[in-house]
Amino acid sequence: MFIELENIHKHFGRVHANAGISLTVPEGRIMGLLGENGAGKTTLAKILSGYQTHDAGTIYLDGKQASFRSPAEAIRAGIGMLHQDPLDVPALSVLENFELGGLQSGLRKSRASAARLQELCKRFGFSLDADAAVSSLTIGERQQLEIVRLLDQGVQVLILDEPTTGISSPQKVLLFRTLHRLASEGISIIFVSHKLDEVEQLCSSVTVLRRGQVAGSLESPFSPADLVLLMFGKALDITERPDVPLGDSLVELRDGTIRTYRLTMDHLTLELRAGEVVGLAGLEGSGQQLLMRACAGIQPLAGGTLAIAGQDMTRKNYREFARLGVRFVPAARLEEGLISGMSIREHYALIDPNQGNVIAWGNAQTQAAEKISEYNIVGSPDSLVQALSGGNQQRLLLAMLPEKLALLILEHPTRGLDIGSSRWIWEHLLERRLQGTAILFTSTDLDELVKYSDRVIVFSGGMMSAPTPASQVTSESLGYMIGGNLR
Amino acid sequence: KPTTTTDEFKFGVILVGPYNDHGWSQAHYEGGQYAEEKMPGVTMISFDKLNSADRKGTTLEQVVEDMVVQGAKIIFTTSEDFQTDTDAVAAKYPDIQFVMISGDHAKTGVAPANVTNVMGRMEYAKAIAGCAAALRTETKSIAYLGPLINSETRRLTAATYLGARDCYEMYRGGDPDELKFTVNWIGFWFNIPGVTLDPTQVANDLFNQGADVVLSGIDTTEAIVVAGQRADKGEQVWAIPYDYVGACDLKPEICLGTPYFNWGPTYVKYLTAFKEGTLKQGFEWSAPDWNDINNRDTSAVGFVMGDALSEEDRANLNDYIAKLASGEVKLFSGPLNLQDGTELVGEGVVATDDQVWNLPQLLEGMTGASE
Amino acid sequence: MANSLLVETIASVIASAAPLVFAGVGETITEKVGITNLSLDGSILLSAMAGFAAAMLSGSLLVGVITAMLVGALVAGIVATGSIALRQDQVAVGFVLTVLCTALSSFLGKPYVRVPGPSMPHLPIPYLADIPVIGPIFFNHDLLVYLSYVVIFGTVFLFNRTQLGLRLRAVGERPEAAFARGINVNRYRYLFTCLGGALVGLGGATFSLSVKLGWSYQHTAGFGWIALAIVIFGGWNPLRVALGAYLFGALNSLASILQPAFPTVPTQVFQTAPFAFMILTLLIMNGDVLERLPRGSRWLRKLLQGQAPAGLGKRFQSD
Amino acid sequence: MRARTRLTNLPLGAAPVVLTLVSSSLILLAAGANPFEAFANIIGGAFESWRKFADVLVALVPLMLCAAGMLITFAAALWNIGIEGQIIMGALFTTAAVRWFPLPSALILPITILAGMLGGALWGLLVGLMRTHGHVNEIFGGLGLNYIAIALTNYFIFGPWKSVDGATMSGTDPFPAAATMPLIAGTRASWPPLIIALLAIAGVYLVLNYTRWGLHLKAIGLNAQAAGRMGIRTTANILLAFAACGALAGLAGSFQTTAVYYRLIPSISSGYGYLSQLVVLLSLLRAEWVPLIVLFFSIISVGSPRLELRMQLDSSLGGILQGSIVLFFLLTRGLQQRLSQRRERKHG
Ligand SMILES: Nc1ncnc2c1ncn2[C@@H]1O[C@H](COP(=O)(O)OP(=O)(O)OP(=O)(O)O)[C@@H](O)[C@H]1O
Ligand SMILES: Nc1ncnc2c1ncn2[C@@H]1O[C@H](COP(=O)(O)OP(=O)(O)OP(=O)(O)O)[C@@H](O)[C@H]1O
Ligand SMILES: [Mg+2]
Ligand SMILES: [Mg+2]
Repeated sequence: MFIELENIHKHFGRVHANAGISLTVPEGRIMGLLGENGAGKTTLAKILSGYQTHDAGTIYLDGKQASFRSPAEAIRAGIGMLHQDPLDVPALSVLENFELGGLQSGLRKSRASAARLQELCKRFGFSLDADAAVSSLTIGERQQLEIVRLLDQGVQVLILDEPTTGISSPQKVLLFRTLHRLASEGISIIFVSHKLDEVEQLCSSVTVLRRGQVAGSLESPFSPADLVLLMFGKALDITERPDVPLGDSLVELRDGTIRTYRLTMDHLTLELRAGEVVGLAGLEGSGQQLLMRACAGIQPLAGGTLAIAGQDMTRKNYREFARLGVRFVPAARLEEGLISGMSIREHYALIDPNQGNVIAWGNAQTQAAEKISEYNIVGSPDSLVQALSGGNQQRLLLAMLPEKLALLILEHPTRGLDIGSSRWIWEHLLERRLQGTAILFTSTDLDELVKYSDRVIVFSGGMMSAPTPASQVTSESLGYMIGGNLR
Repeated sequence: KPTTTTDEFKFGVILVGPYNDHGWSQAHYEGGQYAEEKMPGVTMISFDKLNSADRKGTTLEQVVEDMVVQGAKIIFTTSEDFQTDTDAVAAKYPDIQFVMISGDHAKTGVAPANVTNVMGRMEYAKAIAGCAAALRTETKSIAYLGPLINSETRRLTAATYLGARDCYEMYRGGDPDELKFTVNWIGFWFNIPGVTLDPTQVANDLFNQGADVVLSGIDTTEAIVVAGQRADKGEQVWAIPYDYVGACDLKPEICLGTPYFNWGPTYVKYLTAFKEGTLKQGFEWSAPDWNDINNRDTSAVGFVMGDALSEEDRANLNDYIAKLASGEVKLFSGPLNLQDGTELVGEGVVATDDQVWNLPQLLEGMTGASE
Repeated sequence: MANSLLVETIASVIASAAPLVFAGVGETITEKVGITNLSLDGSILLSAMAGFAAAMLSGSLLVGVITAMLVGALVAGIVATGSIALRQDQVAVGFVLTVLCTALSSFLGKPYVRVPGPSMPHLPIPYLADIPVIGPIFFNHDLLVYLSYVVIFGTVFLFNRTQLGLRLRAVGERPEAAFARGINVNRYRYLFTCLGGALVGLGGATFSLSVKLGWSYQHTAGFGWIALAIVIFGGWNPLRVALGAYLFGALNSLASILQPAFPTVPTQVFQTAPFAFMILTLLIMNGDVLERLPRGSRWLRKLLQGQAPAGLGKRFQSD
Repeated sequence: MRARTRLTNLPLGAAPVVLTLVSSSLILLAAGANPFEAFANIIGGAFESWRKFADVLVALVPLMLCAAGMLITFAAALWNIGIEGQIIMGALFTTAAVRWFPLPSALILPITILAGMLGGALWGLLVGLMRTHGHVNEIFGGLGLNYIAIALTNYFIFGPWKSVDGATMSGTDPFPAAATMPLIAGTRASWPPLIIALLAIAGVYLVLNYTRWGLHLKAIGLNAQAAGRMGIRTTANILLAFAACGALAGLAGSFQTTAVYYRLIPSISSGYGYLSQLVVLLSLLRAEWVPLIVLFFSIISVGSPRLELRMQLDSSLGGILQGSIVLFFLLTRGLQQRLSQRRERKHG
């Protein structure tokens, strides 16, 4: 099936998210869809797959006009979408999720469904346990489940929105192989991503969006540099990471134990020096989050000692860590970092260091306005934080950090950000090193780890590798270690 | 001293429960209606459910005030619960006459001059009820669904127990000590969810524990309703409701009878005395009219026989009533011990009115809490 | 008294817990689809009153039961409309309805207070009722009590064995995902909220037509809250919710049985036992107690643990 | 365009009141009563005399104090349904103070106030602790504690503190005159509670709108975890909010004993706790609206028993009026929001 879009428009209030997009998706090929944050990629994908309705324009399937009011209608027409965070039901089992697709009525026909699931899995080399709870699967496995579900429902067009964030390299390899195979079977694939090398590797054509419009299309082969030029309208200069002399020992974790319901980690040892950047690699849930939270005083240690700047912090809470200049920037920006429902000004009133009993709203206003311009945040002091885009939320989180910090702990600092924003954020972070701030961060982007860290630590199933100087690893060797070969 | 000069005046009746509760409050309400009927020109203003569960935030004083605004000259406060408040309000309204039913502050001298007390000698009717239960029971186990524990309820429960013993011995020739008599208190005169025990539940549990006659001491009808339910299931059980003359109608075929108050004559008596200016402060404990305890116009308390009584039972009951009337049977005659074993009255002695009115505990032989 | 005290007591617990079973399972269905109907304490009262009044006026028990179910469904429908179409806080709407329905039941129920009326006829099931012990405990009741068994097992069946139940659970767990699979999320929510409400109404009817015959003010006050709590206690599993209902029924019974044993404790205190127990179980259910259980007792944890539907209380808009 | 917007807004603003009047009129007609007479009786019941209007002030005090307290917990998105129990514990502690310390007025009255606040605060704290440390939703924890507070009161009324005439539902023996609040001459209303209630609502208004604590509560209510990351003590503040609300409720309970009933009775809270939640919902959590709504609710509460006296109607009509006005308010507000959203989308 081939798809033609003609002059698609979509408004969100004042935002013109899709401003007259026309493009063609060829049958049986993999098309990349690129663009900076907020370019309108997800919006377009959702319109195509029935999650959102467009305000104007026409969709043609195999030359016939079509419009969908719900994902179910789109699926019936043969278009299915895979969301970045798989849109499944974690509380139900794999089989139940699979069964949910087809809208039969009456009694469940579990045996027949199980057989179909089995067969599809075998075809693509997936191994999914039908009775496992989806909540126990990795993101990659959940993606696989979604793919087989959509295929079972007979989709001819598969749209994947940033599918490679959060999956392991073997899973990525498997995913790419699957996509190639589907394309060869005549299924059209739209692949949305920020990772240029993946697009280069996978796609036979690419369309770039900028500010809701098509900025251009390229046919394979293309180079990342071509893509950058199309996305931003200019080449981005390569920032060199300035070397900073490391300071005194700042964090000393000795023989730490962390015990949670899911995971127990023993004999954790970590030493971090002022001005040092340490990157943590590993699949979600391998223990890196726990280590970071322990270093921030959020996750209590069940054993061992932790000292920061020479002070014993073993049984202290986050507030006391904060007093020593430790800050934690969570990945879940709106869940853990910012308070949706409150404006930027209110956030500044909350963190105002001059803690009087009566709020100094004037101060908060000036502070907010200053930081907004300093950090290029698109918004005003009155903007509610949930109305900011992801990139701007991340900027605000950084803008709210105090000037002087001893230790900055960041979960996925650039997750979901385009290359331009990512670079901006890292420039800012690296600058802080000059004042002796140490940085501990996680990322699923192996290149980011290699590029910005002084040392890298790899986690796998609660085990922690010895810190390795970043100069001695490559993204390939990291991928290998993440898979469980810590040595 | 409060009086009235006209034949036309209004009286207030303040009820603790719903006016149609088939129990204590309805008996008062109908007493008031009887008085309205007998005394042309005299009209009743009533207010029901005055208790802190049904009427959050409404006080006796507010109700009295409104009744006075509407022209009430004499007000009947019809629950032991109103006693303290009646004293306080009466002090604020010296021009209004109060008839406080079931209290004794006029006797003890606590009440202001415009408060008088009256109560019926229900213990006789209760003894008759106990007698009926003893005549019928097969399991030799009788249970009493009690309200809250105070001297009035102890007195009535004890009278029931004594009546049951009397008749078990006299008419069934049994040893009264083998008769089991259990009291379970729900905590108030009627069910207040979350505050009292649920009387439906308690009545069921009493039957479950082997009783086959449950007598009600509460204002409402749960005992007979539950007994009816169980009888429908084929169980051999009976109930004796309380307070209201028509209470048996709920389930006549398992009803052994109802001891009830007949307030009409008392209301007429007090309203007439008030009109004529002859009402004096006092404490009256009105006996049944032994000539005919069921005379609507004369007897303060009565006992209606229920359909579940056999002819023989009726004859025995009538005999017992006659013996009470003649004084041949004296209810609280010794030897009687209290529940803790201390002596109430010795052999051959009859307890005084004061002893009976202020009964401090249940009697020896009864199962249940005394306070 | 052919049967022992224990059998008698258990049998009356089974019968007297039937309203709680209906209400608890009904609310479980409602919450499984993602809506909290907090109005239970009021809607049980109103439906108990309406059911009794309708049965009395029409002379037909069936009319009474259906009226009560309609009332329950209507109240639940207001909760659903308020939270889905009008996007108001479910808890707020539910709470207001609790107050409103309680007042309505008192006002409209005034003519029916303690008036004798119809009740469910006793109906032992032939043969089954004669089985020793089991018979008198389970099969010597009325139709509504048997219906409570049907509702328990029917709901288990619905949840686990039918397509409809699977979709219902998906809607409650993750409405976006259900929507993505072509399920009309809000239609499901309306439907099952009202169905749950109808069962709550059935619970009310059972009160006034089978357990505490007739109507009086605040007839069932407090039971709605207990029903809401046993949904948590039962971990949103209909079977365990029913178990919770029987447990609370037993506790209620215990209070009156224990009274003679503790004559110094004022009777009014016993009435609180179920509520104290409610707090205790919630503390165990939700607190860290389960986490702290020794490893060997994992089965106990599994038995006691329950997860609220992830989408409970979350509004869903399709765009 | 603009004119139409205003036109559609205006009727919707009055809608809850109109809908309440219409629906309750229908209910009244169904009950065979004349709606006009009923409403006239309610208003008349509250305004027929200065003395009667003073009863409105009597009802206003606990309602205002509880609503002020509820505003604090609602600010942190906590539903303190346990406020009934907190009123009761305030009354219980006050009664204990009165019984234990036979002191002259000038000494005992301040003590009763403190005792009431302490009782309420402790009970509120318990709800808070169950929530923060036992993970029990405050709605259920609070409800359970309400019933336990009732049981405790009953235990004392029917046990250790029973009246000399024997235990009854009408409560303990009356307090000595020294332990009763001074009255506004010729009425049943006391002036100190009234002044304190007005101060309380004003204080809560200031705290929630102008102080850091108010902002912290709001932050915790919107996102406790993020608030914690910003250095706000979430646990401590949640507990503090419950304690503060409990203290105000306890104060209400204290005044119920020292200024209304002059003793401890089983239902000392009179349901003001539940009613105050309706008040706060209707105020959209804005303290400045609370006094007016409380006045309105008090008028209904004091006026409706007259329905009973004059029309043989059940006074629960008052509850119907109070409940339906809030329900219709919530529903019409939702409708209004949807309409304006739709309009925005059209002309966006
Ligand atoms: N539901 C919505 N309501 C309001 N604005 C929205 C909504 N969805 C998207 N937008 C806005 O529309 C624009 C396009 O968003 P979209 O999610 O399509 O971008 P994207 O290209 O997928 O970006 P990213 O790379 O960050 O995923 C953005 O400015 C975004 O803020
Ligand atoms: N392990 C954790 N994971 C996620 N959030 C946490 C964790 N531990 C604490 N928090 C959040 O951070 C908040 C702050 O926690 P912290 O223990 O520093 O202070 P607190 O509990 O608010 O204050 P107090 O000193 O009064 O106990 C917590 O209330 C909670 O919301
Ligand atoms: Mg996107
Ligand atoms: Mg803490």
